[in-house]
Amino acid sequence: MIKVEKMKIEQQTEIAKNIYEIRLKGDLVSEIKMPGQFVHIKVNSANDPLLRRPISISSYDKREQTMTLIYRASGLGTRELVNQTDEIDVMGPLGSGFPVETAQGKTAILIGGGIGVPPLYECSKQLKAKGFNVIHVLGFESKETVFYEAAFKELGPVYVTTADGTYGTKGFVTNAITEFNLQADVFYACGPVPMLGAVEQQLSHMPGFISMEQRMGCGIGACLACVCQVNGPEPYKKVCTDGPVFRKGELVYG
Amino acid sequence: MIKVEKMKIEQQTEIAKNIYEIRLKGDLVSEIKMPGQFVHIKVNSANDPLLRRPISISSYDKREQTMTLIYRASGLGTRELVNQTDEIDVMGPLGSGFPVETAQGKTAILIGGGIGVPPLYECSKQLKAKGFNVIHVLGFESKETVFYEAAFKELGPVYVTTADGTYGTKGFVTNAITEFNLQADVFYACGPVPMLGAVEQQLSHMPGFISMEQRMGCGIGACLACVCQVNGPEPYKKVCTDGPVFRKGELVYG
Amino acid sequence: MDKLSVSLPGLDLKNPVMPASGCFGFGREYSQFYDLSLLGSIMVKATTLEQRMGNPVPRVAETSSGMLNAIGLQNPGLEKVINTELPWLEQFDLPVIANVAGSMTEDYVEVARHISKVHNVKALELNISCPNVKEGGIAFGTDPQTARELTKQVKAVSSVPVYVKLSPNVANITEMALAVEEGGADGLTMINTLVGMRLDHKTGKPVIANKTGGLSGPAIKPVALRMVYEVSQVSSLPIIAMGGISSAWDVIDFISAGASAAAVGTANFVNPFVCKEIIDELPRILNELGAAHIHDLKGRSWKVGEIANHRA
Amino acid sequence: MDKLSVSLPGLDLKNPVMPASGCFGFGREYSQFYDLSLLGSIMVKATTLEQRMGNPVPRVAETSSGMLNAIGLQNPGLEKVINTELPWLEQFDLPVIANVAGSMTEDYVEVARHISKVHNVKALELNISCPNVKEGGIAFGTDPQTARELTKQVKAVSSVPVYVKLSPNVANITEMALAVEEGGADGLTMINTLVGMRLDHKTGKPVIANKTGGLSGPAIKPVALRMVYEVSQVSSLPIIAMGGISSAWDVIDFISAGASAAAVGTANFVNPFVCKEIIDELPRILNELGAAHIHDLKGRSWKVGEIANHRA
Ligand SMILES: Cc1cc2nc3c(=O)[nH]c(=O)nc-3n(C[C@H](O)[C@H](O)[C@H](O)COP(=O)(O)OP(=O)(O)OC[C@H]3O[C@@H](n4cnc5c(N)ncnc54)[C@H](O)[C@@H]3O)c2cc1C
Ligand SMILES: Cc1cc2nc3c(=O)[nH]c(=O)nc-3n(C[C@H](O)[C@H](O)[C@H](O)COP(=O)(O)OP(=O)(O)OC[C@H]3O[C@@H](n4cnc5c(N)ncnc54)[C@H](O)[C@@H]3O)c2cc1C
Ligand SMILES: Cc1cc2nc3c(=O)[nH]c(=O)nc-3n(C[C@H](O)[C@H](O)[C@H](O)COP(=O)(O)O)c2cc1C
Ligand SMILES: Cc1cc2nc3c(=O)[nH]c(=O)nc-3n(C[C@H](O)[C@H](O)[C@H](O)COP(=O)(O)O)c2cc1C
Ligand code: FES
Ligand code: FES
Repeated sequence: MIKVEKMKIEQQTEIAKNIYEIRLKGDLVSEIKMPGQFVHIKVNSANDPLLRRPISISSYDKREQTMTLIYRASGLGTRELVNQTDEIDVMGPLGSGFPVETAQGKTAILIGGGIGVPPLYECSKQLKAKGFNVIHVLGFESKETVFYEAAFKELGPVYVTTADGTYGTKGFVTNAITEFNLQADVFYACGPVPMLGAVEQQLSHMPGFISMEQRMGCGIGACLACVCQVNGPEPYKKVCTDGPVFRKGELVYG
Repeated sequence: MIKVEKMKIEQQTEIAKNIYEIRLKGDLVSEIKMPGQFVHIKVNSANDPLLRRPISISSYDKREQTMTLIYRASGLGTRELVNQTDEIDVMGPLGSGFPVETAQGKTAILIGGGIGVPPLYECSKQLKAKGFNVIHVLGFESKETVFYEAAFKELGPVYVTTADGTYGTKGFVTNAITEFNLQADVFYACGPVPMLGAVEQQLSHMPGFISMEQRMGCGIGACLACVCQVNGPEPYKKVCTDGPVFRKGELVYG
Repeated sequence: MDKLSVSLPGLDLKNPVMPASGCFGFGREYSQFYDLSLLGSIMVKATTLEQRMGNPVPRVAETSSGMLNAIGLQNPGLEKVINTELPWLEQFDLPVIANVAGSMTEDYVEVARHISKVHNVKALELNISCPNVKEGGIAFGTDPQTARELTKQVKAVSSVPVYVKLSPNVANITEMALAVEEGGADGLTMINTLVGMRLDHKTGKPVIANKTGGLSGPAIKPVALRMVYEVSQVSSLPIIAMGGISSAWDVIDFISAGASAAAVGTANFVNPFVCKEIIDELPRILNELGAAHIHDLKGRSWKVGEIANHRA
Repeated sequence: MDKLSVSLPGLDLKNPVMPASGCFGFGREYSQFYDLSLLGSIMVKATTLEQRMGNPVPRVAETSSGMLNAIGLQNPGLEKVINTELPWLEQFDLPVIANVAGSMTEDYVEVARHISKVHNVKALELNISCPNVKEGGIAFGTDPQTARELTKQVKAVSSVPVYVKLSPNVANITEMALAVEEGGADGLTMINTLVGMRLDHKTGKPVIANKTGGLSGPAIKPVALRMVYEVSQVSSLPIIAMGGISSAWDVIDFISAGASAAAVGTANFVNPFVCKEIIDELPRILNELGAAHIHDLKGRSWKVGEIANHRA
């Protein structure tokens, strides 16, 4: 069930340049079904910014009723979110995430770009718990925006790339996959759309799951703002309800 | 000189129902010329609420560089002001206040209605310091919104009225002036416009000064939002620069 | 509850609050949050003769106290709406207002003819004002003659009363209102969105793929209120008002301006419970204002004298 | 500083930033905050033939991300403006744009004839769009023929270039722009305010004594931007844009939409330093965008291909 709840802000920290980790507590956590789902956040009670902001659930703890989000403070809304200290209006959990329960194989590769990295963390934890070997390829802009490298390392190998070469492999996630000749049975990817397209091409030989982004209104499937083009009889699917996670091959890249 | 300054919020307390006292510290205080001046406050950095809010300076301490404002949290802006804890964007001091320096006589009566009471406090303190006997008539809605009675009592007698009769004299400030047959050489009044009109009529036999309210845009005389009708060749004066304090007889009451 | 009941052509409403078209789909999604039978009515997403894909993405952008949208009337088409969406709504005690759109007069007429025969459709809302359809939608909404003519033709085939949805993108809103009144409209709904745009800072290009979009939300409320105020004084048609409504006080404002009922659009995205919360809140406000019925406040912004009793 | 210099008919501007008419008086008040010579230009308060008292109070009301005003063109009249206000501005290195208003064509023509002869007045801004003047101001702004005719007559007597200020309260802004271009306008300024209103919750009556007022501020920026985008693609006249500008990025947006310069209105009330701060900030943004001159960004929202070099 989707809840709308004022969640308690237990902690908020800047973990890399303009990248914030926020831990929230509330009943809503009980409703989370799978990694890769997201929440829709009203950053304050004002009319400006007006709309909610979609942010992925990075990890969650059902016993503690807490979840952690990681976001980049860039625009009006996310910058305002940084100022919040007490509680915050959250709608969720939303969408359908990474289908870890039905995952097949022995080795999974998780590929994240920038603020696409967060939802992969819970995904990796759950795959690891299922007995998978997990390999991570995490792409960032530059050294100062790298986050969660250590956390992922606890689960499995981590390959970091930076676009400007200030840390790890210079270039994109696809460069690291080639350079280190990374092999797996299934992939999970989240990041900017060009990255997703490149990854699908590069890893066309294995099954995979892709988390999409799109500008949203309602977040629950009513306004038709967040559609993406798919292969099949229905020309569009909605990122907020049909996604954000899609099966490899489903999406049509413009 | 008018300053625009992020002033430090030293303290903020609810002193009566929905009535807040806030103490601010900053250079701006050095510029205050007289009691009855006001400041124009941007309650947050958002576009909504958009405009600044005019609030009178209730008292100030030049040595400490602090000033105290008292406001009623009623609409969008003042309710948002309550939430501020750190610093606040203040423009001021603005307008021309009560001309205490040139005051003549022995006894002054200060008449305030609701959130018109605050600027009279500094006015009374300065009159008292000049050797005046100060009498105060303070009108409120009801018992729970009465504030600063004790503070004024330290300066001189205080007559409180409440519209609903839950405290002090039932009725308006004019009722108390009649009931207690209050006499003085000069009056200073601030409050809702109907009160000001009634006071001018009742005290037509003595000189007096009246602080007006009007909706404002700029607060500095440029936008012509805040005009009030006056007797004389120029049909209008601006509350923000020509006032807020006017001489008895100057104003035309609609 | 009788404090809130409102009777309009074709519509006997428990209360004057309903979601605005395009902001509530066909109700399915919001039925997760509360019982839709609570609503006065529901204005469903625009229906066109054939299925529409809508516009490319991005379709929405945020602005100060507002949002832009260019969904482009994506909908499953008349047949699917009649066979799937409207029957699903039958489970609720809820009169439906069907939003009818098209590119040419013939499209409107065909959709209206069929959809007006569906059991739970109690009124049509003629969407002559959608700024996001290129082929002519906008022309209907800004030219009085065309609007009158279209209204006439739709009225001729509709089995239920016809409300015409006015565009705010005109110099003279009363002229448009009077034109569709002449055309035989049973009511007005107003306003649709203002045409606006937002640019991406880096590229300088429009954020919305369709370039321009329709501006909705609190930012446009002052314009909507003014238009309802103007039209309600010259037209005898009842008005269902919308434009930036997100609280019960906003509803009171529009009723005071002269509307008979109010619709909530963008605010549903911010707070999925908003319509229910407004309906719960209204009686308290009526008490505070000493109004026995919400229509005692109708038009008080321009009516001379005291609050009238609507049943007097 | 050359990154920002802009040359327009009658106006050689150090930079494309200026306060909008009515939001900066005749400069006196804001000269307390910074040296007005920093500004590109100044659009002074509307001047009419005779002194005007303006409207009763309240004259302003706040709305979501916007404000309504109905000042009603209060001003000391042509003679006093020429003898007192404009000479005072001579102390600054500052070309003045004189905002000309009136009720009838004759008024406009008379004011234009005389004010355009004043030494520091380098251009006129024909205010055909003030929504707060009842006698006909609004008609000029929404009827293309009338607007063209007025422009022609003012052009015939003006000693300096004439910019016409367009009203956004029209269905077709390009039609208005082309009409005044035909009338001989040298430039456009846009937009004036949208007509809106706010009601008092308790009484249900309009907050503003004039009932309706002009909506300005960030709320209207999307509409203003769209109109500049549309007009700049069809008219060859330079545009000075306004509507919700409160930051340097807002200026960039309007230049990207196709404007040549930008004016700041309501934002002055919020931050008296805003024009200066924008001027200080612009060079940094140009660097960030890799633009050698601000006009390299002009019209990039609709221009095909790469950033053009404006001197190429
Ligand atoms: C399903 C999903 C999951 C996401 N998860 C995360 C996450 O875990 N961490 C994170 O930092 N970001 C995440 N994003 C992106 C995040 O939603 C945007 O960065 C954020 O909305 C930008 O808001 P702003 O206030 O900073 O920017 P503004 O420029 O003020 O935003 C203006 C409007 O555009 C929308 N918008 C702007 N950029 C984006 C974008 N990239 N995607 C979608 N909408 C956008 C905003 O939501 C808002 O409506 C996710 C997006 C989606 C769709
Ligand atoms: C010179 C002056 C001194 C004042 N001193 C005080 C004071 O010391 N303490 C205090 O509590 N109040 C004072 N006021 C009144 C105070 O400015 C308003 O109560 C306040 O602006 C209301 O803002 P809001 O956010 O609560 O209401 P909203 O309803 O959100 O206000 C909307 C708009 O209307 C304006 N407005 C609403 N009511 C008034 C009003 N009564 N007067 C002027 N503008 C108004 C607001 O400034 C804002 O622009 C003073 C007003 C003036 C003009
Ligand atoms: C995402 C979105 C989709 C819309 N779709 C339609 C539509 O299909 N038909 C229609 O008549 N109006 C449509 N509208 C306009 C709304 O019904 C309403 O008139 C407008 O948004 C103003 O109300 P608001 O400010 O409460 O949103 C849409 C608005 C939005 C925001
Ligand atoms: C208080 C006020 C007074 C105004 N007076 C005038 C005026 O005298 N002449 C004019 O052409 N425009 C006038 N305007 C309109 C502005 O010049 C500007 O076109 C409009 O406010 C939009 O810009 P903004 O959103 O930056 O304020 C006035 C606006 C405001 C807010
Ligand atoms: S955001 Fe509204 S349908 Fe997805
Ligand atoms: S508030 Fe602008 S002139 Fe007084």
